[in-house]
Amino acid sequence: MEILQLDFYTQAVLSLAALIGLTSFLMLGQGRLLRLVFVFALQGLLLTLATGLAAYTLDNQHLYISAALTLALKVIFIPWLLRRHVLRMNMHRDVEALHNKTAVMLGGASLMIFSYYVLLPVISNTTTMMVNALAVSLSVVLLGMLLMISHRQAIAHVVGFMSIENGLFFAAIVSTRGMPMVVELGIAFDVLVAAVLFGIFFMHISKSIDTLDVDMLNRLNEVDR
Amino acid sequence: MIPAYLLLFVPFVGIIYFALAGHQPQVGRINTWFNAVALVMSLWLAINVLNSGAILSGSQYFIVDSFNVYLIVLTAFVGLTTSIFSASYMAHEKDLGKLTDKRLRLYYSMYQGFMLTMYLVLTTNNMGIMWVAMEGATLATVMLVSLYRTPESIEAAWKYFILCGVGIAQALFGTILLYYAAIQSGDAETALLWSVLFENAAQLDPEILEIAFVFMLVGYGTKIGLVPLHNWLPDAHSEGPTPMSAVLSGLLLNDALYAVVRNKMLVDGATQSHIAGYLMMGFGLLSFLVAALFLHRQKDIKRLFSYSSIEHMGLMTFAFGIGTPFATFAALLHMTVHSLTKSAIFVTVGHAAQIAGTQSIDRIRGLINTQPKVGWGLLIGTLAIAGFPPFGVFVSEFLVLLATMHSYPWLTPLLLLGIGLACAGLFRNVQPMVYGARPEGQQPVQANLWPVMIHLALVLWMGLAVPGFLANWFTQATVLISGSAPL
Amino acid sequence: MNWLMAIVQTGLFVILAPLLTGWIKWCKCRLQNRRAPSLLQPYRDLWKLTHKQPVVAEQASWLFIITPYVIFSAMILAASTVPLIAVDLPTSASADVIVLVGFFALARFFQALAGLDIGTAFGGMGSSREMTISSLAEPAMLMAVFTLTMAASTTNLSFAIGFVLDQGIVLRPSFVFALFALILIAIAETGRIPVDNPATHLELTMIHEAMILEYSGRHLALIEWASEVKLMLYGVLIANIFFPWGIAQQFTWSALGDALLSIVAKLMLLALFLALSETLFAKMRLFRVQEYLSFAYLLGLLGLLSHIILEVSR
Amino acid sequence: MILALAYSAVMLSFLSGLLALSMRQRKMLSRLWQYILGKYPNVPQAWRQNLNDSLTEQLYPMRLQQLVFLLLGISGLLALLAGLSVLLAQNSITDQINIGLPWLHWHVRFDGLSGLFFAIIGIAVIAVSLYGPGYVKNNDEQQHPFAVLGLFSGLFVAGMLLVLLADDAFFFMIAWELMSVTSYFLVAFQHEHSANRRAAFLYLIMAEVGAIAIILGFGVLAGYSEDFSFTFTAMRAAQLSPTWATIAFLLALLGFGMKAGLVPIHVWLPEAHPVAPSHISALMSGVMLKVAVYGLIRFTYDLLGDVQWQWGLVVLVVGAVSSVLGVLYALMQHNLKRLLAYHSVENIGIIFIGLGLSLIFISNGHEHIGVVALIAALFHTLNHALFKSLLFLGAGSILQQTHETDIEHMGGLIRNMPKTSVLFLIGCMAISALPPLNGFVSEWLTFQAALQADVLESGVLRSLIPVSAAALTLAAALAAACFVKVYGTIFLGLPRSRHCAKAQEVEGKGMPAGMGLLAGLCFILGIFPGFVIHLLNNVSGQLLGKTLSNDAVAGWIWLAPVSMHQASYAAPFVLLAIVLAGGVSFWYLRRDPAMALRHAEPWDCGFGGLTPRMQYTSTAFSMPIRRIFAKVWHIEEKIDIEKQGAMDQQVTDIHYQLHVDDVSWLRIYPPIERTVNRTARVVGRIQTGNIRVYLADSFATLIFLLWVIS
Repeated sequence: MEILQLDFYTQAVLSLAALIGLTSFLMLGQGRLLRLVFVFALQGLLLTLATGLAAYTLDNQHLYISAALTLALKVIFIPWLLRRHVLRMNMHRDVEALHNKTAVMLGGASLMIFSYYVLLPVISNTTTMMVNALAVSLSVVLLGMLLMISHRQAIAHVVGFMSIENGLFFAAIVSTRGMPMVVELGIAFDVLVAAVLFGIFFMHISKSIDTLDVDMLNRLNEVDR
Repeated sequence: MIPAYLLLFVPFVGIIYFALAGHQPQVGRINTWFNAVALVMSLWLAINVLNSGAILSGSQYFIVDSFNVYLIVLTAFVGLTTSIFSASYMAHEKDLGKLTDKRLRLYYSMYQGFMLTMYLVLTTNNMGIMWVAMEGATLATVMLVSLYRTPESIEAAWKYFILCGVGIAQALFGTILLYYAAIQSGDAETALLWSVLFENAAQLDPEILEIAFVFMLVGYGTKIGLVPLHNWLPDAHSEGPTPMSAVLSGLLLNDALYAVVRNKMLVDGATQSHIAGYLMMGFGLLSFLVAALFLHRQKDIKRLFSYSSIEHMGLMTFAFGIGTPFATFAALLHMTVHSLTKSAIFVTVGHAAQIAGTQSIDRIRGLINTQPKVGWGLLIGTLAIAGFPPFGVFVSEFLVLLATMHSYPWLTPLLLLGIGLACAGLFRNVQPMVYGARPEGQQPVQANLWPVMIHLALVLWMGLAVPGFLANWFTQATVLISGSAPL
Repeated sequence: MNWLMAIVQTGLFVILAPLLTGWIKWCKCRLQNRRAPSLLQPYRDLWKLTHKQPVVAEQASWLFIITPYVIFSAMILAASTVPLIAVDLPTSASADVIVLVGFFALARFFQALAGLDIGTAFGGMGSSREMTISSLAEPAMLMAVFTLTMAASTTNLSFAIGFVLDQGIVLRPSFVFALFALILIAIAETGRIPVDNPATHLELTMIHEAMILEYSGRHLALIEWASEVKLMLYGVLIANIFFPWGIAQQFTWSALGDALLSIVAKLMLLALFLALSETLFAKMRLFRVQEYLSFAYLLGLLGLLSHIILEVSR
Repeated sequence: MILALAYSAVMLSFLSGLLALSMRQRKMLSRLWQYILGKYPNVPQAWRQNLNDSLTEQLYPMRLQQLVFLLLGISGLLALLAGLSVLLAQNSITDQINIGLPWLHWHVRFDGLSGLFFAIIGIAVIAVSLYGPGYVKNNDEQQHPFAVLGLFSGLFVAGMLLVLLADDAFFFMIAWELMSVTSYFLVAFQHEHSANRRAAFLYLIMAEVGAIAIILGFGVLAGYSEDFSFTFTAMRAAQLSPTWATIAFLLALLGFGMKAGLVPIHVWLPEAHPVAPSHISALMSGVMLKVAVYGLIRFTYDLLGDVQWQWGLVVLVVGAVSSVLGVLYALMQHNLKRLLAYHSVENIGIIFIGLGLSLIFISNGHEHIGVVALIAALFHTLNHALFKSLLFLGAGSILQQTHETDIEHMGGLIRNMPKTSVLFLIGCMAISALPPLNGFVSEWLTFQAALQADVLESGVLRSLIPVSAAALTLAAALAAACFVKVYGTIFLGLPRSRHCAKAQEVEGKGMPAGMGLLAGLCFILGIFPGFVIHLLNNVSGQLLGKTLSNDAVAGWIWLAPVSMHQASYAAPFVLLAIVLAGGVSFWYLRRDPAMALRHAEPWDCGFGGLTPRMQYTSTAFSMPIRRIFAKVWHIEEKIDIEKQGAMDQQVTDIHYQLHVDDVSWLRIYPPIERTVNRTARVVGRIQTGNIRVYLADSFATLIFLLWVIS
């Protein structure tokens, strides 16, 4: 069926999905850490909105809770944490030079197509339009990995990691109206702990190699030098 | 079902207790006691299951069947013996001034945390919770890997964290797809319960499950350490404190494999094809061969044995992938003997490293002359892990070989190659360490080798005669996994 | 009767052996325009040696002492198994041609050991060369024997000779090859020119003599005698296997007499050939011997193949 | 009853091993003993006294060692009895031990073939345990703990016996590997030398690979047996397609051949055997290789059943090559134990020639000749066990007395070590196949079998078999040359080193007794082969269902494998004649007292007195052969002459260096090692240490798998 026949809310969710995908792309091309964190927070916000809308549409109680969790964690806490670290290690000025940005971007685009192609069997035999957003969420996941691969800053890696979480979360919402409550809570807890641990690690890493450039972390390898 | 809850409760208490009091002198022994209690609980649970078949908790959140109950006992057992070892080991490390009270607290409480997550992974019936627990295991151990705060250890921990985190995220996506497939036909609340999924696996949409399984395999496979997702494993094993390496090798890998197999059962149920099996076989064989090659160029004793872990996990994955009752039985047996043997080896390795004051293979020499028990322990353990009879590893490898010969004869040369390479790779490094004259100024250390002896004795027992009750477990588990009993 | 016969002809063997040597020496001298010693000279030598007091080196061990006896008895044993004038002897049943080779090996083994016993350079040199040559000669010999035994389908000499007799005169290419192979080997094994020179004591060339350099008196006598018997053994082998006609198949005086005459004639003829070749050819270098022996082996092999390919119809 | 004997033999060897462990527990034991005394005061005085002083500090180790070897000896005796009785009883006893896999208990089967090898092991073990105490007496307990040595010796023997008892693949492999692993520890026993460690490593790896090959061989059989069972019974019943049968056979040949030491997979053998303690080398070289032969016979004749002539051809050729190359390599050695080890390669080659012949004849339907060849092979197996153990024990005595294994430093021992020299001489004569000793008989039988080649249809076989037999002759002759060299250099001539000059005869009765037993057997089996042939006939009767023709085994004097008319050998006559002729001439010539020997200086070419440096060395002895067969080795010969004086005419100094290597080693093994290392380095590149690469890896994997799926 066509997007015209859908109710307003679903349309809104779908367009949010598109926006979320866009934010992933923005992050992918972003060399400045502060902006990266900002875009990440933006993605979190969009995710919250999407969750809220979905909750409202399907009037599903516990989606509200998870929306609140998302807001707390992904929009406020983690960005704040990251921002704090960026400022403390005053990396807010330096720009990471990304090699062949365009290629990465094109790769990202093709990833989106690829994820649609992968999920085709899922999407084709379902009636609820919302599931189409599954493709976007998968592409968000993959883009997150791509982000980690293409960026050298540990903080960028964390952002990528978290955006992968976003993607998964979004997938859960659009496909299955969120996971069971226990699981949601568990995931949220894990994300929280992870965020804290990341904070600790930033300190350790910068203490040991006084930079957050992960390319410097290559003592342990199997290559003859 | 009570023992199961207690089993989860004990380490939970442990976390809190050690977080507060983890720095007292007797803490090592207390840790041992916690694990001992857990072992008792697990045995109790096992007896229940043996008497009255699989147990499903009232809330359906926990399931204990013949497949996971023996893994639970194994986990508890290895946890106990390793804690015995870690008591003397950590005391020695503290005397060397490598650790502060704060870190000791962290260590012991996270030890319990890790055990908790392990038990949770094994007992839970909810695939989502299983994922949560698996991620929790990463979080619990990642701080332990960097316990010494050396640059290497931090690097290792970071890689461990990122790679496993990203990997496990894939597994979550797989779980979501699984859930999605499930709620197409069924109630949203119970849809993630493994028991429910397994019952009506036939109704699940095969195509979705295939995709889901790919994500699961990549996700949990990262934790198993399948090549090329294994990169974190040797680093994490080699840089953390040795007891941690022992439990990582002995338990974490097993439980990740356990998760994969659980999912494989669902996928096989849904798609009447063997696709999951083929994927696992491919991964397994690749890991097996590549790890065997890596063994040949190791300079760090703990890295050496972590690669051997990869190799053996590869073999198990391969065997589970074959999927015939025969192979499955072999894989289950191999899980057991490998974790016993490998943890025993890591114990001796820890002492060896303390004797020589380094982990570098080139500087560990003449162990048999310095401290015969450690030297012989390492040598015999290596023999066992290299698959020489009369140790249990031989039995399982024998069965795997024959099962392969039976189902995929053209793959046996590869196995032959791999086993030969692995044996050579291990011994070319181990022999110089145990044999030869005693280096200047190398002194014996205070070592408690009971865990090693017990483990090796058990492995020997399984090599000579797989004990009846264990055989029953394996057979039941085999029936559960592959549908029919071996012969 | 048979046993008596066997013993008698073994005796004949041992008695006649020096005579053969004397005859060869005689022919050689004649061929080289020298005055020949009497045919009985070898007997005189043996007699003289047995009545001299033997001198042995101080460091000589018991092995050095017993060696001559071992060699001598091994040769007598060998002689007892080879039909000289009559076939189907009980003794020849007790050991076939392979055992015969075994006896030679036994004698050679002790000979070489004795050569090493004193610790002089020559002894070692001799033993080393002897063992080398023999180890090359034996396979060749076996090839020749194989050819024969495959045709006769027995390794028992009496039966083999009987087989040849029964067949009458058959022109077998395999036998021709085998004959030449055996002749070459006989020359090598008995230490004649061109492989070894029994007359020389020149350090660099001697083989057999080098091993027995330390022997004297009765020991030397036994060894010399043994080697003479060996020479005769080979002669008789060649003569009786390939040209058995005249050998006695039943024990009547006339038959035996004819046999005796015929074998003497054959041996004289062979000896003449040997003397001729020794006069014509020069001794070859030690490392040419291998080519010589491998040629013998080749002949044996050709004989075998021609037997398999040409003579058997399947 | 018989089985009980066999079991108790195994048990006793286990016990002796465990008992050895108590080497360090003297205090504990004496405390225990005091406790017992306290408990039961009425222990007889004699015991009390005896045990008390055997528990004292200085006596204890010796007593314990004697006890351990006593147990080992008894187990050997029991093994011998069990073997002989089952051979005579001509039946096969089966049994089950309730351990092993849940659905597969250990199956035990004790039949003629196992019985024969039981007997072989028994004899060797008895000899070794007579020899052992004297040999290990002076070991340094700290450097070379007897606890380890005794433990693994016991387990080693037990392992070998168990292999013979096994009647299912699983039990077989367990026992097999027990044998390999324990012998590995024994090889690594003197691990302070890096050479020994290297040897042990090589041995272990090759043992492992061989074992896996064997497992796969069993796997093929099991795959065709009904319901995929590993019992030998099921495997006998299995009907294989010719191709798979051949594959199974080749796998078995590889596996067992690696243990038996066939060229070119023999390289571990000359490395490993010499470095073990001598009495263990005797067991390894004399007996363990035989277990491999047993394995192949069991696998091929018994389990596979209907054989194909191509297999026979392969075995024949491999055997011929091994025998010739083995002896050629041996000739170039001057380390006594290495040399003996290479001779094991040669003799295994001879055994395999016999097996190959029997396979060919049987597959061509001439069972009665196949039986001859099989019996020849089995007989040679027995003989080799005897004289090779004898020689290794002799080498042990020499080593103990002179602290030398390099024969270039020996000489003249015949005067210092009379007993040893006689026994060693018998060993040398036996191994160089001289009548009337046992080695000759088995080789003679092999020849007899080969001589029957003209019954075969295929001309190729008919021409190949004699050639291989000629190779056998060459091997035998070269072996004779080699042992002239060995005996001459070690025992004859002048001592080449101080150690040798003042070496003593081994003290104590044990060591000579052990060697004497073997030497005596070599002699008796040489004179009266009939009895053994009779036993072996039973074996082949059980294995092939065919036996020798009657007149072959009729008399104890005559030995006529095919028929009196074709070939016959009467060892007693030969002995009698030798004794008569020798004795008569001896008596006749020495009757005159005036003819007594006169001792004098040997002739020394006019130089002042003979020195040891004048005599031929072993290298010099084997020089002509080295020249002739130069292709076989990798020879590095270096002569540098230092000259001085006007126009550099005065030679002051000549250095000669010779290094001879085994070609098959250089051609095969270092390349393998290089390849492995190179591949490992290439593979190592995937682990760069950069986390982003790792992420890319898992990313790529994911994408790839997703692509595969959809």
